[in-house]
Amino acid sequence: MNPAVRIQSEDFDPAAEMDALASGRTDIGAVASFVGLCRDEEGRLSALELEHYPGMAEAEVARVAGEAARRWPLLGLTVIHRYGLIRPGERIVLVAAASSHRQPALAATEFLMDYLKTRAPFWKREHLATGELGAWVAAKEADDAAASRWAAPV
Amino acid sequence: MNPAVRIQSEDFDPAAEMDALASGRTDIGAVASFVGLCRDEEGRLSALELEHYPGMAEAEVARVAGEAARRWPLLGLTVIHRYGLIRPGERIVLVAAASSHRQPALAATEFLMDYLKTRAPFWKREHLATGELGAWVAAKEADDAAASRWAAPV
Amino acid sequence: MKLVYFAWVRERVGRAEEHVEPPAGIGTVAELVAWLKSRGEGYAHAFENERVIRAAIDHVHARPDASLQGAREVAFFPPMTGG
Amino acid sequence: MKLVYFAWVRERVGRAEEHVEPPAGIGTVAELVAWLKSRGEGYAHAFENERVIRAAIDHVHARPDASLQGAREVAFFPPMTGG
Repeated sequence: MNPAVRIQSEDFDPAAEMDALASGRTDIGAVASFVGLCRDEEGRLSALELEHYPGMAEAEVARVAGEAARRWPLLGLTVIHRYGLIRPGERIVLVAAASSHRQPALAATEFLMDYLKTRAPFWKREHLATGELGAWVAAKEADDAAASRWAAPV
Repeated sequence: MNPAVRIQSEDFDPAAEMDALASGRTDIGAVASFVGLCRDEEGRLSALELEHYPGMAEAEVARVAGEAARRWPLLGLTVIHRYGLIRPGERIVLVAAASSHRQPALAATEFLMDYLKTRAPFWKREHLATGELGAWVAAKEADDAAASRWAAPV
Repeated sequence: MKLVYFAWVRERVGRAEEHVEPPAGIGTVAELVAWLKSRGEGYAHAFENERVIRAAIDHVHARPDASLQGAREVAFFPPMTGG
Repeated sequence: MKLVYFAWVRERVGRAEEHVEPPAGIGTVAELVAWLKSRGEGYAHAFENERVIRAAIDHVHARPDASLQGAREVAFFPPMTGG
């Protein structure tokens, strides 16, 4: 199973990605997915700007996807992360995992999201509804804690 | 937030359900989903037949969905479970949960799936590729264990 | 009182539903099961391993010691295998 | 050696990338940071709280004590906030 990893500025179609994982197959019993979207923070934001480290972003996401494929018996895994200017309501990230049974698909999806938050070289900056450039989003300690729980054998 | 619960024999469209949760909104940062599909068990099965308890199926799934909505700050929740004859590769169940942040959406999705497995009144029977009627699928102790971990406060 | 049966419990009992009037003294789910087992071979077979049989009273899961007071519909079925 | 900077590290340093020839004796990421801080106010500001700065060597996360031996591209950036 080769994870599909894409780092792109364009939007993506979660339904098409999930269908691609399972279509024409009769061995897949579970497809879990996660879509991350841009919020406007109660009208405060006009957009999020996502800066990324070209080259490392692809390599790091592929590395984490490969780790998930080693940890769980996955039959398919797709990770897409966008960069550039993203408006409220637009999609930022997709993780979709397929397996025979539900647990590996759900666990791998959660694992990928925790690791993308803390290890994938992306940085969010706020663009304010007032037209001004806002602050860089600060990393959350809760995200480090969420990622660190996977360090123990699962 | 009112969970949407449907118990039906017809197929459903996961993409449409997920879009319905988030479309036109700018407060949703996360949509997690799970789709359960019929496997053919390496060619052994021609179909699964899902028997259900009409009335109680709707009530029990709604009760568990309501419990998820109390436990996590969800902004949307859809649960669809099919009954009747379902062929390999076809969808059986959908859970989709929306929230501001990723953790509630992912946790609620996993919670719903664990509880659907052990509390929703559905029973699977195998139809064999040979044309014979197969056995009722036996419940797994692992599923009970998965559901019981939610009994502790989360 | 209406009884409904599902999956292999239904098959062993030989019917999907029936109306019964249990004798006085049948106050709980467990007592109803014991009485049903005395009603014939199909019932005895269906309930032979009582530990695995699940019950619901008026669409709500019920334990063996649950009271039948006011119950309109009692269901018996194997452990669920949906999802 | 190519250095690349991202997010507010890039803004404080005042450039996205540069080529440097660190003096002999600069063998680790931490030693490189210490040398960069001596190169001007922007660098000093960017690296003032070294604990929060992350580094990567040739696209792989690297700790402060990681060796620069053979490194072609070293990156410095704040904690990641993708996902």
